[in-house]
Formats: sequence, C-alpha cells, structure tokens
Amino acid sequence: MKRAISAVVVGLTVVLTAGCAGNAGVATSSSGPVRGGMITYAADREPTCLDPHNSGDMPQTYVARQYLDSLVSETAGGRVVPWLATGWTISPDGLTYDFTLKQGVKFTDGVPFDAAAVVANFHQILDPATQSSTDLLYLDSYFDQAIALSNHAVRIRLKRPYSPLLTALSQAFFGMESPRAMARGLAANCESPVGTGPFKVVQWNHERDVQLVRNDGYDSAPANARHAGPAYLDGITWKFLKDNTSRYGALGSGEADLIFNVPPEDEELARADQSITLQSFVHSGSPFSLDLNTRSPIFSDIRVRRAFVHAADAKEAVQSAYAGVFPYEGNILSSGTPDYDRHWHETLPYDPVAANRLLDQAGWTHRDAEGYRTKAGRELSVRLPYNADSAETPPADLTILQDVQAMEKRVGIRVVLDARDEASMNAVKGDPRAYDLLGNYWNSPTPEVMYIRFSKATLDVGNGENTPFTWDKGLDDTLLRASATTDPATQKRLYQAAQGILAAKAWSMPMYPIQTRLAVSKRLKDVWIEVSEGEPVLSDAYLSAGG
Amino acid sequence: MSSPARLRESLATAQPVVAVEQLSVGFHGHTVVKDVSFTLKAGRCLAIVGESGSGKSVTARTLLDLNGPGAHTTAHRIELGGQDLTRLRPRAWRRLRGRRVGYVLQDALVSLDPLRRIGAEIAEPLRLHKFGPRVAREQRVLELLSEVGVPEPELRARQLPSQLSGGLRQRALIAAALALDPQVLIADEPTTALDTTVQAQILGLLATAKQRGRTIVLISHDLAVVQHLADEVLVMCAGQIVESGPTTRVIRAPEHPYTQRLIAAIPSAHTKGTRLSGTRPPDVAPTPKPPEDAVLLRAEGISKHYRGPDGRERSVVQEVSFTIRPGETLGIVGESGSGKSTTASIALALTEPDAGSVSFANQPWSEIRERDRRPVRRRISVVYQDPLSSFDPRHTVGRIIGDALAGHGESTVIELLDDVGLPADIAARHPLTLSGGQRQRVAIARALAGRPDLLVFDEPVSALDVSVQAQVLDLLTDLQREHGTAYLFISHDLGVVHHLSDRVLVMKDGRVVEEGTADEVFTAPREPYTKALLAALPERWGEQA
Amino acid sequence: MNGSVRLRVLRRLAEAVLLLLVVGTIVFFLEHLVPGDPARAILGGASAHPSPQALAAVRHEYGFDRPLLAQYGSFLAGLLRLDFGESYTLKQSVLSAIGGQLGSTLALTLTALGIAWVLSVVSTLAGAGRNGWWARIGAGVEVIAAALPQFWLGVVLLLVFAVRLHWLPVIGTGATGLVLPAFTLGIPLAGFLGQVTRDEFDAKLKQPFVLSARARGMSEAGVRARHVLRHAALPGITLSGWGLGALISGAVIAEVVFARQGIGQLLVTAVNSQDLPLVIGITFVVALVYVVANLLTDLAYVAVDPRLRTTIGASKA
Amino acid sequence: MSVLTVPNAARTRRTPLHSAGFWAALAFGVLVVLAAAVPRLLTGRDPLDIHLDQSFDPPSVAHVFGTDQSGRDVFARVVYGAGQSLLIGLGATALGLAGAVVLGLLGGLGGRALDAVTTRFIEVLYAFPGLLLALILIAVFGNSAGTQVIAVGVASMPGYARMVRGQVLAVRGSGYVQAERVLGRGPARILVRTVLPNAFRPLAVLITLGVGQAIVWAAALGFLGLGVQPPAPEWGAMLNAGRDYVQQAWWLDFFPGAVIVLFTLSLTVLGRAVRAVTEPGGRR
Repeated sequence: MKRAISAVVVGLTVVLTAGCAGNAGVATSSSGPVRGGMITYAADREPTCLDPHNSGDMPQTYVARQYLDSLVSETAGGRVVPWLATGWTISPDGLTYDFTLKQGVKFTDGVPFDAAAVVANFHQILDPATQSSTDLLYLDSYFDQAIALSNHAVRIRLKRPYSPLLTALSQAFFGMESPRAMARGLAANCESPVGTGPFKVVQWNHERDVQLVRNDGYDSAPANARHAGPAYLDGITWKFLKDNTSRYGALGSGEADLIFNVPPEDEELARADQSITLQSFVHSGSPFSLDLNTRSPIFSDIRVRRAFVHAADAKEAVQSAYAGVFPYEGNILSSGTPDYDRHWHETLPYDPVAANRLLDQAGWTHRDAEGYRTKAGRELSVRLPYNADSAETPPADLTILQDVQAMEKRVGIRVVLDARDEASMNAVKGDPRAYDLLGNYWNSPTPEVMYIRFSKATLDVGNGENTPFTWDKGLDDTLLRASATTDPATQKRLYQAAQGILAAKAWSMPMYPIQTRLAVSKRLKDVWIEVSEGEPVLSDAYLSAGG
Repeated sequence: MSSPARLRESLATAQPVVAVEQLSVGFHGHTVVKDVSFTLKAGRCLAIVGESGSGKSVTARTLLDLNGPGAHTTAHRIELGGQDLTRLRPRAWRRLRGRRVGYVLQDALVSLDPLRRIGAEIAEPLRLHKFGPRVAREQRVLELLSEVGVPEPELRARQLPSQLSGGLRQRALIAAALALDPQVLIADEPTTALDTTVQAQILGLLATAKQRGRTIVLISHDLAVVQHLADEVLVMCAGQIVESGPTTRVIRAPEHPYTQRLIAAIPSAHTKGTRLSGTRPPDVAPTPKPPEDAVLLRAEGISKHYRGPDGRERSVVQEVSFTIRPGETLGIVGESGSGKSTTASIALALTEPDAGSVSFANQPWSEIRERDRRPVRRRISVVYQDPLSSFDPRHTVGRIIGDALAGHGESTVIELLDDVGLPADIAARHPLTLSGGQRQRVAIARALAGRPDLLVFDEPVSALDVSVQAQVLDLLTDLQREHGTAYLFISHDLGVVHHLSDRVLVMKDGRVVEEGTADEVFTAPREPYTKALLAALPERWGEQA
Repeated sequence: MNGSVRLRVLRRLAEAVLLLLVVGTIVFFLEHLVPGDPARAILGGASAHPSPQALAAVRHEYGFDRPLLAQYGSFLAGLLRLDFGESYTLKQSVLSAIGGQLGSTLALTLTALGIAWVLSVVSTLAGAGRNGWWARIGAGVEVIAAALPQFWLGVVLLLVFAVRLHWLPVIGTGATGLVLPAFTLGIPLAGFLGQVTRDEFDAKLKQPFVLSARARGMSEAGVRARHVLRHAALPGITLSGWGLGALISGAVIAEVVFARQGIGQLLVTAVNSQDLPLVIGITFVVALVYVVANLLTDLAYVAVDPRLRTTIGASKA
Repeated sequence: MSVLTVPNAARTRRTPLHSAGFWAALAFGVLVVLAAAVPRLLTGRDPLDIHLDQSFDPPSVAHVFGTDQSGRDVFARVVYGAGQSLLIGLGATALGLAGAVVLGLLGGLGGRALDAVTTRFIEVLYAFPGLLLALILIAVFGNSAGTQVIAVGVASMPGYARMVRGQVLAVRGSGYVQAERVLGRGPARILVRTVLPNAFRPLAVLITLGVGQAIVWAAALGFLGLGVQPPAPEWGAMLNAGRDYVQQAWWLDFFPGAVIVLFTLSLTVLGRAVRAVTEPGGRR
C-alpha cells in the first residue's frame, strides 16, 4: 500500500511542475517577436506548378502567398486595402482603374517592380498559352487592357463594369511576378517563380518540399499585415505530406511546426492537445457540391434533379463524415460570401417521400430485382466519377459519396461511383457524356463566383468549370447587372435574386464550404489566415524563445 | 608419453584399454543395442560386424558419447584406459574426444566439411585441444599428411575436400583422427564406397596404425575387410552379440547359425554354382541352352565422349567390343569411372555411341531410329542400383508392373511377383514402404514383364546387405535357369561378378583391358591391371580354406 | 576474382542490358496500345482545365503525333543514354526525379535486409536443430512472420509503437524514422530467411562432417557457429538477391504507410497519374538494382563457398 | 530426435492429421470459403447499408468487428469481402498458372533454342519484384478489378513458370521416364502419361500457397488504392479505406488485415499438409 501512495504523490508533483512550466512559457512569449529560425510547414497537396498564374489550383496560392505580393489585400471585414498598389481611383462608369504603385520595391531577382512589370503580369495571365485558367475565368469577360501611365502608375481598362475586380485581385492567383523570370518560359517559371514577397523560392524538391528563405530586403507588406519589413523567420521548408495520419503525426513529433488541413478525423485529438493551436477559416465562394449534369438524359428532367437532392440527407452525411467539424451548407454560396442569403439555404431538404413522388411523376415507376427504379426498361442509374487520389478526394469526401450512394439507393436511384486517375478525370471534366454527377467547388472572395460557375461565358470557354453544362439567360443578366453596379444595395438585391434562381434550378446539391484549417505548434506565434483565399500568412510568424 | 611407451605400459599391466559391460542403448524407448559386453587390449583390433541396423555403429559411438541427445544409454561399465566413462560430464567428454579416442567415418566426401580446407580440418583437433601455437599446428598437419601417405602435403592442406580423390580424402580423415595420437581409433566403415585398390591402401594404413600400438575398433559389414585387420570379431544381429572370438576362428568355423549364413552368403569364385542364401532352387526344368555360336547382342568398337564442364572432351568409352550369347551372363567389372555404366547404356540404346555400332538379334540396334527400335525394346530390359528412382512416384507396385505388362499380356502381376519371390499383397503397396531387397525384386519383376531375351544389370546389389544380396543373386540364377534370359551384369564387386558370370570383361579408363571366362580372368589374370585388382582384394577366407 | 567469377559478372551485365531493353520495349508498346491521352496526364493537376489548343501543343511538343516507330526509335535512343525523358506530372527529368528519391529507398531496404539477417541468424542459432517447445515456437514464429503482409504489419507497428506508446515518431526522416518501416519490411523477410536457414541448418546438422567435428571434441556452440552456420547461410544468401527485390516491392507499401519519401511513393504517384515515363524509369532503376543485388549475392556466395573459387565454370549451386 | 540417422529406429513421421495447427487451418479455410459462397450464413447484415448514427462504433457484441465511418458493420463487410478476395486470388492464380504452364512446357519440352528463349523471358520477368510488375500493368491498363486480377496473375507467373520448367526437366531426366523408354514407350505417351502428371504433382501445393500469395498481393494493391473501389467490400479496399482512420478506429484496418493474415497462414499450413501427403519423399 505504501508504494501505491508514494506513486500518487510523485504523480501530483509531476502535474504541478508541468503547470509551472506552462506559466513560465506564457511569460516569455509576451516578450515579443524574435527574429530567426527555420520552420517546417506540412501541406497536404503538392502543386503541379509553383506559379499560380498557371492553371490556378488552391495549393499554388498557399505557397504563392509566401513569395508573391498582390496589388491589393482584403481585410477580415471584406475591405480592400493597399499592398503593392498604394492607392487607386475608379472611374464613375466603373471601366477604368488607375493604380499608384509602391516605389523602391524590387523582385528578388533584382528586377524593379514598376508599371511595366504589372502590365507584363496581366499579359501573362491573359495569354492562353500560359494556361491561366482560374485567372481567365475571373477576368476574361471583362478585361480590356493594362497600360503603364508612368513608371509607377498603371491603368486597367475593362470592357464592361466589374465591381468585384479589386477583391479578385487580392488573391494570390494575381500575385505580381518578375517579368524577367516569366520570360524564361512556363516550365522554368513553374520550377522557380520570382516575386517581391517576404520569402523567396530556393529549390523545389519534387515529391518532397519547396525550400523558401527570407527575402531580407522585403519592405512591401500589405496594409493589413501585423508588422512591416522583412519576415522574422529565416526560412520555411514547405513539405508535402499527403498522408493525413503522418501529416498530423509530424506535428506531434515536432517534425512540422504547422500543418495544413488537420484531418477532420483527428479534430478531437487535436483539440485535446495542449501543445498545438487550431485555426480555421471557412472559405467564401461556392461550397463543395455535387453538380448535376443537365445534359445527361436522366438529369435533364428537373423533377429527377430535385428528387435526387431530396433523397440524400446531405446535412447528416456532412456532419457524420466530417465529425461536425465542417458545417453543412445548403446554399449555392457559402455563408461567408458577401451578399449571402440565408433564405436559399436548404431549399430542397432531405425528404425521401417527396423524392419518391417526384420520381413517380417523372415516370420512373418500375423497380428491378435489386430495387432500382426503371423506365421503359432503363435503369435509373447515374455515374459519379471522382479522383481516386486521396489528396484530391479526401477520405471524408469519399465517405460522403458512399453515403449519398446508399441513401439514393433507398429511393431507387443507382449511383455508380467511378474512381479515376487524374488524367482520365481531366478528360471527364469537359465531356457532358462522361458523367451525370461531379463534385466541384470554387473558393472565391466574391459572389461573382456564381457567374464563373454557371454562366454562358464559362460554358463557352469549354474547360468544364460549368459542371452542370447549362446556363440561364435570366441568371446571366442578373449577375452581369450585379457586377456592373457599384451600389452595394442594388448589388445585394441582384446577387440574392441569383441565389434564388440557382436554388430553383437544382443544378447542384451543395454540401459544405471548403476550409483552411491549420494546426500550429504552440512555439510558433502569429500565424494568421488571410481571407481572400484562406492563405496562411507566415511573414508575421516567429518562433517564441524557449519554445 | 609416446605411443610405444604407452604400449609397453599397457602390455605390462595387461589391463584392457576398452572395457564395456552390459551396454544397452535405446532411442525413444526403442532398444537398438542390448547387453553388449567386450574388452579390448592395447594394440589390438576388434571388429564389430553385422548388417545394417545391427547396432554396430551405435555400440562404437558409445565410447565417444556421440549417439546424440535422444539416446538412452545404460551400462554396468564403460572404461577407457581404466577411466570410468559412465558418469562423465559433457565437458569431460569433449576433452576425451579426438585426444584419447579418434574417430574415422566412412565416405570422406561428406565427413569432411566441404567448405573448409583440408589443413583446417586436420588442425581442428589440435586447436580444440590446445596443441601448441599456430605454427606448430601447421607443421603437425603437414607431418600427419605425409604420415598417412598423402603426396604434396603443402598443396593438399590448402585444398578443399572436393578437390581430392576419395582415397586422399579418407587419408585426410584418418590424419585428423590420428592428430593427437589417441589411444583408441574407431573406424566406422572406413573403406565402404572406395574402389578395391584404394580400399587396400586404406586398410594398409590402419594396419600400420595398429602396429604402432593403437587400439582399433573397426566397424564393418564386410567380413573380407575384417579378416584383413581384426584380431577379434563381434558379430552383431539386431542389437545383440550372437558370436564373438578370434577372427580366424569365427570366420573359418562359425558356431552361430547367423554367422554361418552370413559367411555363406558372400559370393566369390568358390560359390559359383552354389546357393548363397541357403534356400533350395525352385523345381523347374531349365531352359535348354541355345547353340554355342548364336549371338544375341554384338557391340563393335563403340566409343563415347562427353564434354566436361571445363569444355574439354573426355572419352568415357573407347573402342569397346563384346558379344552376348543367348542365355549366358557377361560380367563387366571395373572401378568407378571405368565406363561400365556408359557401356550398358549404349547396349540399351539409351545413349548413342560416337563411333562403333551395336546389333541386337542380328539386326542393327544402335544405328536405327528410336521409332523402329521401340517394338524391339521389350526384348531387352534393365535393372539399376537404385530401383526407387526408376518407379513413377505416383504408382503402386501393381501399377508399376502392370504398366510394363500392358500389351504383352502373357502373365499377370501376381505371377511376376511370385517369380521374384514376393507375396501377392505387395501389389497394393507403394515402393516407398518396401525394403531395399523388396524394391529390387519389384524392379526385376518389371524387367521380366516383357519376357526379355537380355537383362542388363547395373550394380543391382551394391546397395544391399550381404544376406539380401545373396537372396537376389540366387533369384537371378534361378530366373536365368528357368527362362534362359541372357544377362549383362555390371559390378565393381569382383566376388559378385565372379559368382554370377560366365564370361567377364575387365574395364579401365573406358577400355576393355582383359576378357575371358570368369575363371580364366579371376584365377589366371594376364593383364597387370587385373592382377593388381585381384591382389588388392582383402584376403579371402575361402581361399585359405 | 578469377575467370569464372568475371565471366559470371559479365553474363549478369549482359542479362541486365537485355532485360532492360525487353522491359522497355514491352512497356513502350503496351503504353501505346492502351487508349488514353498522355497529353492530359501532362496537363494534369486537379483543377487543370486544358484547352484543346493546349492539348494539341503538348502532343506536338512531346512528339505524340509522330509515327509509333519513330517514337520507339527515339525512346530506345534515350534508353541508351539513360534518358527516360521528362515526367508528365513532375515536369522534370525522370532521372533526376528518381535520383532524388533512390537514396531514401535504398537506405530503407538495406536496413531491412540487415534486420532480416540478424533476426534470422539469431533465431537459427538459438533454435535450429534443438528439440522441444522452444524450437517449435521458433519455427512457428518464422512461418507467421513470413506470412505477415507489410501493409498490415506496418499499420500495426505504427499503431502500437508510434500512436499508443509514443516510442518512435509516426514519421521521421532520421534514424528513428527508419526503425518502424525497416522492421515492417525486415520481419517478414526474416521469416523467410529464417525458414530457409533453419531447414538448411537442420539438414547440415545431420551431416557426417558434423559428427566428425564432434568426434574431435568440438563443443555444440562451436559446431553451430564454425561449421554449420556457414552452410546454412548459403541458401539465405541466394535468397537475399530475390529478397532485395521483394523489399523494393515492400518499400512501396512501407513508404505509403509511413509516408516516407522514396521511389516506392514516387511509383504509386506515377501509377495513379499514369505518368508512364516515370513508371518506366523507376522500373528500369529497380531492375538495375535487382541486377546489382544479384551480382553482389553471387560474390557473397563465392566468398562464403570456396568451392566456387576453385571449380572452373561452376554452374549455379 | 537424434542428430544421427538411427538405423531401424522407428521414425514416425508426424502426419498432418495429428497436428492441431492443421485442423485450425482447415477450419478457418472452410469458414472463409463458406463466407465466400454463402455470406448470409455468417451474418444477417448488409455490408453496404449505412447507419450514420452508428459510425465508428468500436467492436461490441452487436458489431463484433465494430463499424466504419458510415456505420456499416465491419464484420459483415469482411464476410462479404471473402468472395471478392477469393475470386481475385483464384482468378489471378489461375491466370498465372495457365501462363506459367505454357511457358514452362515450352521451356521444358521445346528444343534447346526454344528453352533458351523462354528461359530468358521467364528470367526477365522474374527480375521484377512481383508487386512492381503488377503496378506497371496497372499503370498501363488503368485501375480496375479486372486489371488487379491480370496484374497479380502476371506478376505471379514467372515464379510458377520457373517451377514448372524445372519440374518438367527433372521429371524428363528421371529414372522412371528412362524406365518407360526402356519399355519401348513413345514420347507422346511418356509425355502425357508420365511427364505431365508427375511435373504437375506439386501444383496442388503451389495453388494452395499461390492463392494466399495472390490474395496478399491483391490486398496490397487495394491498400494502395488500386483495384476494387469503395464501397465494395473487398479486403484490400477495406484496408485502404481504414488507413485514414487508423488512429481513432484501429478496428477498420486490424480485422480485415488479421483475416488476410490468418487466411494466408491457413493456406500455408494446408499447402504444407498437401505436400506432406502428395510428396512422401519429403521436401523439394
């Protein structure tokens, strides 16, 4: 017995000591930012190209934010503030934007940042050969030309008014790159792009990491940064750890100082872990949805589309798969997007009775041996291709797809899950005959995203971003009028009307907004997430002493 | 203490060097040796003879405690040079092994570690028993090698066992056993698997060791070898001693029926035409002898070359000619590598000769196409040393013989089994479950199925114990008498060949060196090689009788 | 090294060249038999939206629009210069992509091979040829170890030692990070090696030369270590060449389980994205490793078995 | 057991029938085959039916192997997965053996030149680690259950082919084939009646061991996300799906993996037993 008692005493002592140490840690952290130190950031996906102008996928913006500056920055409140542009004027007709540029800024290859550089960037972005697909969708229908007014003044002329322009430009997709570097050609620029940002790219070790070091001459922080001047950290190892388990494990073992995308499965463990802090940002834009291909023989019937959405308990599926960490979003816009309208949240709720009724009405009245509905001998079967790569389709998404499949089966719809590799997934995207359902999302700081996703213009580009393969004249007009006006009230009314139109069309079954979710080691301070694209910002971060 | 000194001392006290009393050894409750007692004085040789499984090796190994952990040994007394061995601890046993008792195993190819050099193997007992420094050990190894008559000891010490001939390996093994000049040398079948001439050399070596005062325990199944070396003999059967006494007495006037049978079973010139197994011949009318000038198989100037692994051609058979007449037995005798088996294979037309030809029943045989040979094949059949590998492993005895009968349905499986003296119920059994003698009878039964005119035997009794050998040889005599089948009989054992053959070919290095009737060749050899071969034979008791 | 050994080395190398050419040819034509557009793989990326013009440009740039034989010709010419072309997805030369990963995989496989040898030799020396439960348990453990698939063993080791006990990191680049993956690969191979070694050990223990050695007064341990082990190691050495190949297969799994860098991980990515130049490149490198491993195996065999040094033109023992 | 061969001592060979391991292996093997043939017999649950309110239930009386992320019963999925996995294993083994027999016979029976060519071809294939060969095939042919069977089958082919060729050569050179020649049998008859049956004797063992190996390889591919895709209950695919949840729901990977291990182990034990029965001469 004596032994047992003494063991308890020892245990208590340990707890007390730990408590004291914790207090001491807090005390030192208040002493302010410290310069120096390398950190390791563990990302879940590796970009195919470091230059975010090319293609335009999320992993590119995250790393681009570290070495690129944009013309403007967006604040948490949705305001646009100066960055490389110190100020701007907008003509009353909304067609001309004159930017004044910050002086004395140099790209890390020594090329000065000036008006010519800005013009060169817009050229690059709009040149089809550079495959700037994301940037194109934001600008192509509006952009006319960029003109250097002087060394430090640039004019951008639009074909028609585009109120979200500044917000769009705040994304790292529109970061300013060195003209000399861009001139090396796409391949070289993909490997080692050059910007004016707080860090510079030293080396991209494919399949492993990108090495970034501090830009010591940095003095062009955005107005909403926490400090001006060079970054505190000496450099960043931007590591790629695709595997969820090991990425989270890397944080625990101290091999990574912060990780992107805490696996939702590990959320509970992470919350309980005192040595890390969690940060998350819910993206605005269009949430992850299953889009229904209106050109497919089955979903061309709106009753079947509605029945499909009614049949799946999307809310329950999201909550179960994402363990409540990701909120359900039933609107075509995510709740954080400007002019979001609550009214259109979950317009087609889970209702199997309604689903069955609609399917009966649509003529899918017979059942086959397995219980699937048939019409004129044809089975009610829809194909849902998805990317088999677990970094592209995370486990929770795969769970949702399977859950939807099981729920649709209950009303007699067969969902065929079709795992594909990346190449054949790309082939699927632009081909209306290749799928009935396809997952898609579009993170964006503006409700303009509705136009990008569902307009005739996007359909005409033919790159498959208009996943339902359809458009609506009324919707296009509403959205074009919204981007043409500068009056916030009119804008709001129009964007909310657009949400209503989209809800009625049942082109899409919304699921959940994309999140940027960081887990940061306690010793790393002042990491924050910017709001345009949820990019992690490391230029203000520092390692606390003694940590 | 040098060995002559030890010898004198032993003789003076007349104390036995080895004394065993009431020794029993069992393995897992199965008694293998029962109530064995013997004593052995210094400078003498005791032979333990018996057939396989008689317990002779187990008895000898008791003196070294080498029967393994599964052995259960009991004895009233086991003494070595006056020391009681019954209560020895493992460490003490190890001190004794190699130093006080040397041990020579048969078949040196596997008794020397094939991965270690000869020198290292001989030096091993020296190293284990801390015989001087390394240089002294190396010196001693060379001494030992020359002592046992190995030429070029420096070279041989650096070679691997696989680079030495069988005789040299056996010498090296004896050298290792003698390394520390042990009191007692146990030689377990030291000459088995050696050619006759080499066998004689090894026996000479052991005789020298005895003369130098070593006490030898010789284990052998070969009474001829025993006769040559041993002063006293123990005859063992099924784990027990059935007879013991001075060698000459036991061999010349065996008292125990077992010993008598054993001695009678040994084929030699003098056993020709007699029964070896003591059974009566079956009462059947002998087939009349065909005319003297008829020829069944004629080989003329056949030669065969093979390309060795080093790319060099070596001839295996060179210009060999012979004839076999219907109903007679032609023996081919020779040492290993003399080309006997290849000659048999050519006679069977399984190997194509490079030169020369074979005719069978006055028709071309070696030169025709296999397709044309096939109908004739049933007239010439073969029995090998290892019958098991010539049986389809899937089949029972009945199936094996039945398959050979197919198409020549003159007799039945049962009849054939009866012919070779096997009971009918064997037909249902698998060859694996039969004894060696039974398997060989099955092979003979199969060979007889086609009622062949010629049977080729390639070392058919080499793997058999002498009593089983006697039965098989008697069977062959009976079958020939009954059916008039001609035999081509190949063996390295001169006694067997002499016993069975009408005429004999002596082969050496692929050539026939002597040819004639069996009695001519064995009693009045003309060629020096044949003479040497016969001279190397251990003294035969029969010749003394 | 004498003539016969040199001959073996030359033969192995000739075999290697032949092997690589055959493999390359097979994979090349398979690749072109199969419907699918490599241009799409090149313009990959999850949110890539390649335009028809871009696809056409890529097809021309990579020469997919040339006749098949012309493509085959330049493919072979590339092979001779060890140039496998550029990876579709990594946008860098295949050779440099592999070069960056090979070291990590080799470190893993060689460590695993070492672990396998140590485990099997210890188990053999301790248990082989002995009686009773101890030997039977040892033999049973070896059978079970050999039957353990790496994907399961890896997960179990990870769960127990990293997740529950925190003894070792879940991932790690240093020596501690190597422990779990190396054991994941080493344990099943140790099972195989152990079985073979134990069988051979048991068989050799019954050989007369062992009795000879005992009769000279050698102790049990001496017999095991000095005589029998050397014999028992021979089949294990032969197996090691094959084993290294198996380890590279296993490395694919272990690297995925433990999220380690390496050509296994690279290969899985390449297979998933149908990045055929990279697949071919890795295939080549692995075949090359296999050839080298077998060469080394042969040399090790010769080192242990002196018979091969003295027998001219000895065939594979 | 004595270190020396004891003359005449009764050496009782342990027959498989006396070993508890054999019976355990047989029982488990039968259970898996039963699960493959009539899964309903072993579980009343639907392997695809989701219960979102029961996700990640640890093993309990209701769910002996626990539930997965969608609340599906893992035991039911393992039971239903037996059919898929067994089919893949048998299919791949059949394919591998068929190819191997053709190659092996060409090598073992064809002339010297044909033997040289096929042997080189076999050796080329053999130079590839099996899983790698399978991965190459999947890279070329794309990812599907069919490719999985082909990939595993082809990957196992060289090993079998070597064995068949060696076996044919050994049987051709054996004493009993020579005995047939001496009896005047024609080559066709010897081939059909003696060489082939004897050369294929070890195939029963090979198939037993090979199916286990094929299942492991197929599961390895499944583990890498190649082959059968979710939600189909196949063991490899289940392992792959469970990998992401391994830290909070160990049972998702543990049980399918354990079943694979036990099944292959059973097949190994049964294979050895078959060998002990069919090859009384001992091991080769």
